[in-house]
Amino acid sequence: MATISYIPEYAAPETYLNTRHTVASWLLTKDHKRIAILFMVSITVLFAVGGTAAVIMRLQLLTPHSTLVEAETYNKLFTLHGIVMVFFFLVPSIPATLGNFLVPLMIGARDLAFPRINLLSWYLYITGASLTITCLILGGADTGWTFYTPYSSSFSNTHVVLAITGVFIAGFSSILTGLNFIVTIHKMRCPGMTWFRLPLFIWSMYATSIIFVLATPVLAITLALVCLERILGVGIFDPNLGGDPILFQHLFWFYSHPAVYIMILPGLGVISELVTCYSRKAPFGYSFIAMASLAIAILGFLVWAHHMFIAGISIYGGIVFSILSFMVAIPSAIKVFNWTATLYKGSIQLDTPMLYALGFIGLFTIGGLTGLFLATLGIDMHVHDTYFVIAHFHYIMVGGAVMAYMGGLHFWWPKITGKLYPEWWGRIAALILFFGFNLTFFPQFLLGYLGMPRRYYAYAPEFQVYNVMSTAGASILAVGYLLPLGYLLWSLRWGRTAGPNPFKAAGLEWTTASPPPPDNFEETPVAGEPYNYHEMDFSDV
Amino acid sequence: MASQVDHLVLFLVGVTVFFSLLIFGAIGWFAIRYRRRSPGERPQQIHGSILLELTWTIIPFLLTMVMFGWGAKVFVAAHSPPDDAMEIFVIGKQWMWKIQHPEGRREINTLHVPLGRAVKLTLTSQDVIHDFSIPAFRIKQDVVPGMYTTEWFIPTRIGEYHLFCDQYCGAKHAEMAGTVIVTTEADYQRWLAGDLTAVPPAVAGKKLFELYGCNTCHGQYGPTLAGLYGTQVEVIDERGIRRTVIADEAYLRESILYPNVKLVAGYPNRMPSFKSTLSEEQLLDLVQYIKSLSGAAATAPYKGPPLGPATQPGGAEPRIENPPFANYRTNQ
Amino acid sequence: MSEEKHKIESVGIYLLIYFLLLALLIATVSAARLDMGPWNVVTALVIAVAKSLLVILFFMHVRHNSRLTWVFAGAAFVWLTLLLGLTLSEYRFRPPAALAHSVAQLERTSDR
Amino acid sequence: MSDLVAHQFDDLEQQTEADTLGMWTFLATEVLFFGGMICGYCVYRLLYFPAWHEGSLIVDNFRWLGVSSGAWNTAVLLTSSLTVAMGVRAAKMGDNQFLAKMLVLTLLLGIAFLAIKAAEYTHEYHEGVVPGYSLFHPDEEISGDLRQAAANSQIAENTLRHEFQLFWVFYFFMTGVHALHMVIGVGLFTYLLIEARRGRFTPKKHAPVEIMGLYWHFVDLVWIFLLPLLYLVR
Repeated sequence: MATISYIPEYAAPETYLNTRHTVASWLLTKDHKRIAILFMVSITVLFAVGGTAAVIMRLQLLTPHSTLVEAETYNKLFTLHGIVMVFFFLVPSIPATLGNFLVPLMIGARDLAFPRINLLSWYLYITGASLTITCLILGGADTGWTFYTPYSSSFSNTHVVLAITGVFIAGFSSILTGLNFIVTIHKMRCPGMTWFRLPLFIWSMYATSIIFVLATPVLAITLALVCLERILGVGIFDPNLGGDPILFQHLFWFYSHPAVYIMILPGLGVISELVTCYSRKAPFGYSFIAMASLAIAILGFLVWAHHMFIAGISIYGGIVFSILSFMVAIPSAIKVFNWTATLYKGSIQLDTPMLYALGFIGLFTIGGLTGLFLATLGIDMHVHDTYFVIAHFHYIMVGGAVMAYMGGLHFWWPKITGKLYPEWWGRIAALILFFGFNLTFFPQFLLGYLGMPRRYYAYAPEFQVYNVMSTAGASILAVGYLLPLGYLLWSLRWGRTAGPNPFKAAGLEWTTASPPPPDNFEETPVAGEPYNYHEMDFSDV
Repeated sequence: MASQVDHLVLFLVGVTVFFSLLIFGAIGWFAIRYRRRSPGERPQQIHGSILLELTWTIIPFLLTMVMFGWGAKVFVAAHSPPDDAMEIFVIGKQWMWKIQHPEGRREINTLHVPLGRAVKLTLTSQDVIHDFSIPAFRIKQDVVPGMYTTEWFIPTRIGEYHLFCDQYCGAKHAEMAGTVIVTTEADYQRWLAGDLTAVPPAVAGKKLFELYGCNTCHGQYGPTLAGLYGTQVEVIDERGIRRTVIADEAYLRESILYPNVKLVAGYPNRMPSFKSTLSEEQLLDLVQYIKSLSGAAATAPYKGPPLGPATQPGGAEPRIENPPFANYRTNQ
Repeated sequence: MSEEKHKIESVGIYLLIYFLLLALLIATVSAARLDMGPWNVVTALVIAVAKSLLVILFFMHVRHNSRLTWVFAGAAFVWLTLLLGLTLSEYRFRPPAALAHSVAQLERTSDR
Repeated sequence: MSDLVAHQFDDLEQQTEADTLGMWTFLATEVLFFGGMICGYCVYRLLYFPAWHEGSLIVDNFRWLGVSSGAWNTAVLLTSSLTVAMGVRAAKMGDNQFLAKMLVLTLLLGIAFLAIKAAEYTHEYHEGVVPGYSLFHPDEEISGDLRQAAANSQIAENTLRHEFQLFWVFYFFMTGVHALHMVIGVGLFTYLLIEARRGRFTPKKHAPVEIMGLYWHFVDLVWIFLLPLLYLVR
């Protein structure tokens, strides 16, 4: 591999950040790195919106019959929280920010294959997000992010059409991102970058893109049908008018279950990068980790009806989808074991990104294993639609995807901005998040087993003790999220300048300057073996 | 049922705790044992092991298959009510549960059941999807409009238990909760007798039966309904194939709504559909009545009001003049 | 790959395919007028698949394309089959009351 | 680097391959996009056969010279696919003039398709089968047919009407989305025509024609399936 050890600072080299400064140069940019920053800013704003809704809900649930918000408001809050967090934060989080920034850098390309489409993708996202925010301002929707019919189509009298249109448009943003990644990974790899030399992050982005491209259109069409039903008053999914509500659930989950993997697969890719760098080892079982990503993406399409075991589907359907759901657990398990094995006899440094990575592995393990409860037919009929489900998917989505996003953000922050964040604060924030997360969501497993249903604004008094714990955890979590926002912004101005490779990580993105020049590389790089920690020079650390 | 679910949960908790401890332990141990001791440290590379990969593929696979098999067994059992189960009907609507006992007592948001008897709930919804969940009994089932679903249980301990709507159904979703009251058989009977105005569904069903003139055909030139329930009926099914089905509730409901899907062999296809005529409650009443029929009741001479053209011998389809959107948006 | 990709088909092949497509169109429209019971659906769909294969292989040049294109074109249809297959099979196994008046009428209506 | 090639690509070949693969990926998305509708259509066809039967009888009943407009439209689209294929062939040989002729033909055929579809929609509007609160009021003849069908299949007439309306929802939705694709196609081909008139395509640089050709063929392909599903199968 072409190793550039250290570029001494000479008169401000041209980077993608300082090349032009006008607002138009950002809003009309075709540079994947700038678009990544646009996405990063937007999803942070949306995360704040969704997070605020979560905090209000947790405060409401502090006492069994709180009067902080009314039932209707509470319903709108969890709907907002779900829609914003799922469609406007988690789905684009890693792919559209870190993915957008890193895919070309990691494979040694100058940009994505279709820069204009990439920009279009951001504008679609912003349009969708604006519609959703407009919906919020006008009074919100109260259907839950799942838009179950016939409630959403015939009964709710909130701004459902607006919310659905927002999600519909954001869906096309995802499709375009996925399309761009697929083509880029196929056609834009630099010399020497064979498929089995691709960083594992690229494998996971590829798998994610498959889901983007093949699942999202089904959601789009389903939501369009719900809109049509509301507007025209025809009974597509309303049994009173001849429709079948369970068909909606089939079509919805055909997208929304794979969408879970859209959210977690990129995280799995990030963790593979972090674990190898901070133990200075090539991944244990590279090809197994890579193939597990693809297996998850493909098997993930076959399991959707495990969200519907008790919805009135046939017992036959339940059994088939249960066994398929267990299948998809295996590649996830393979990944966890391989990461753990990678640590064995490594040279482990517990820096901030590594703390997130190790936290991720633990939480993902718990989240994955509790998923088995829900795939087990006999247990699902007890804990389905209770807080057990909430706890399970927050372990995957927050404990998994958000932790990975935070870890990746810290890890590549010097590459993106050219600045180092304060390490001590980073570690503190990571520990606070880990602690706050578990305090928030572990009690919810117990709540669910005891039977507390989800989406309740008031509850039976005996559930209070766990709800208090959960709310306490949520406030810690809120602090944990505010800290990085503070010190990362601080580092932009006052952070130490990072060299091209401050963490001594392998990978093409670390061979170019930080921040990278507009065309990423001075000259087209040539890829060697990935994760070549055995031949890296650590003497100047 | 509850204990079966709990045993299964216990097994999964065991597996979860084992693997969580394994992973957390390994991570913790490696992080300490192999911490970076000098900045320039360069560890030995290990690229993988097929044997290990196979181990941690096959063992989890086998474990999940045990979970699947066990879980499916419990699930199927939970969907196979015993024949002697007493049947209670539940109708969900925004935002209450209307519950109907076979003897006629009706209650709202409370479900009285006697200790030790198998209880089968037949559920349907009047508006959106609800879910009838009794956490203490470890069961729940979505309650879907336009469809009958069932769940069953045997109460094993006297007491009061929560009953929740678990599927989000609108503003007062959280208030669509109630209580299951398990009493002794004697207390249950006393409670049943408590409401003197109660009209048993079978009696209400009889009125409907007469109102719609069902007895003008059934028992005369239509198939008799007396003693029909629970027997085997020879029918011509949807593909024109002759086969035998059990005349259970689902069959009766289906035959009232879609008479020709399973036409009794040897009878002409004359009966009109009652899909838009009968409410879910009325359907339940009719089904209960047919279940209760003795030989005399079905063939009793007709004494009701004059019949519409629909049910005249050889008559045409009844004209059911509901405007297309009659039910629409009004039942919010 | 590149030499094959830029291969230029002869006009004759295009015309041949075009007339084949028209013939299949006439076949499918005439077949629809016959009453073959359930076989009407099968015939119509088989002809549609045949027509689409002709379009994909010749007009869209997949015949000469790299294996990658085959995989992409194939994947889309495999996924479509998953969606249709799993959903429809779940419906077929529903308890009869849920399947309503449905399939049922097929026989009677086609008798008419 | 010549200005034919965007800065992110090494050479023209890489760019062409990327563009083509991009279109194929997009088409895969499109397959699932229409697939969602087809899935809904199939489920309801399974559930509500009598209503679907009535619906497709009426769809197929709009005829010229004894042949339904759906079949005419298929012929139009198949012909346009031929002209597109010939156009792509011309572009590959750098024959901009012949390409332009083929593009004009394609555009005319595309517009003819839309015109026939519009005539069909108008007819259906007058029959009152367009779904919606106030729009849906089938005329006497159709209502009579529905009553007959309801009697024959033992379904309450009201129920059958709901299901019949559902058929039209799917009919208009599927053909409408398809027509939208046609409109976009006409736009794209107009752009190609302008470029061809300027003699922009060479044996080396003809990817846009090829890619938009793929799109056109795909739209044709969708119609090949819509024809039996909506018009022929009953």
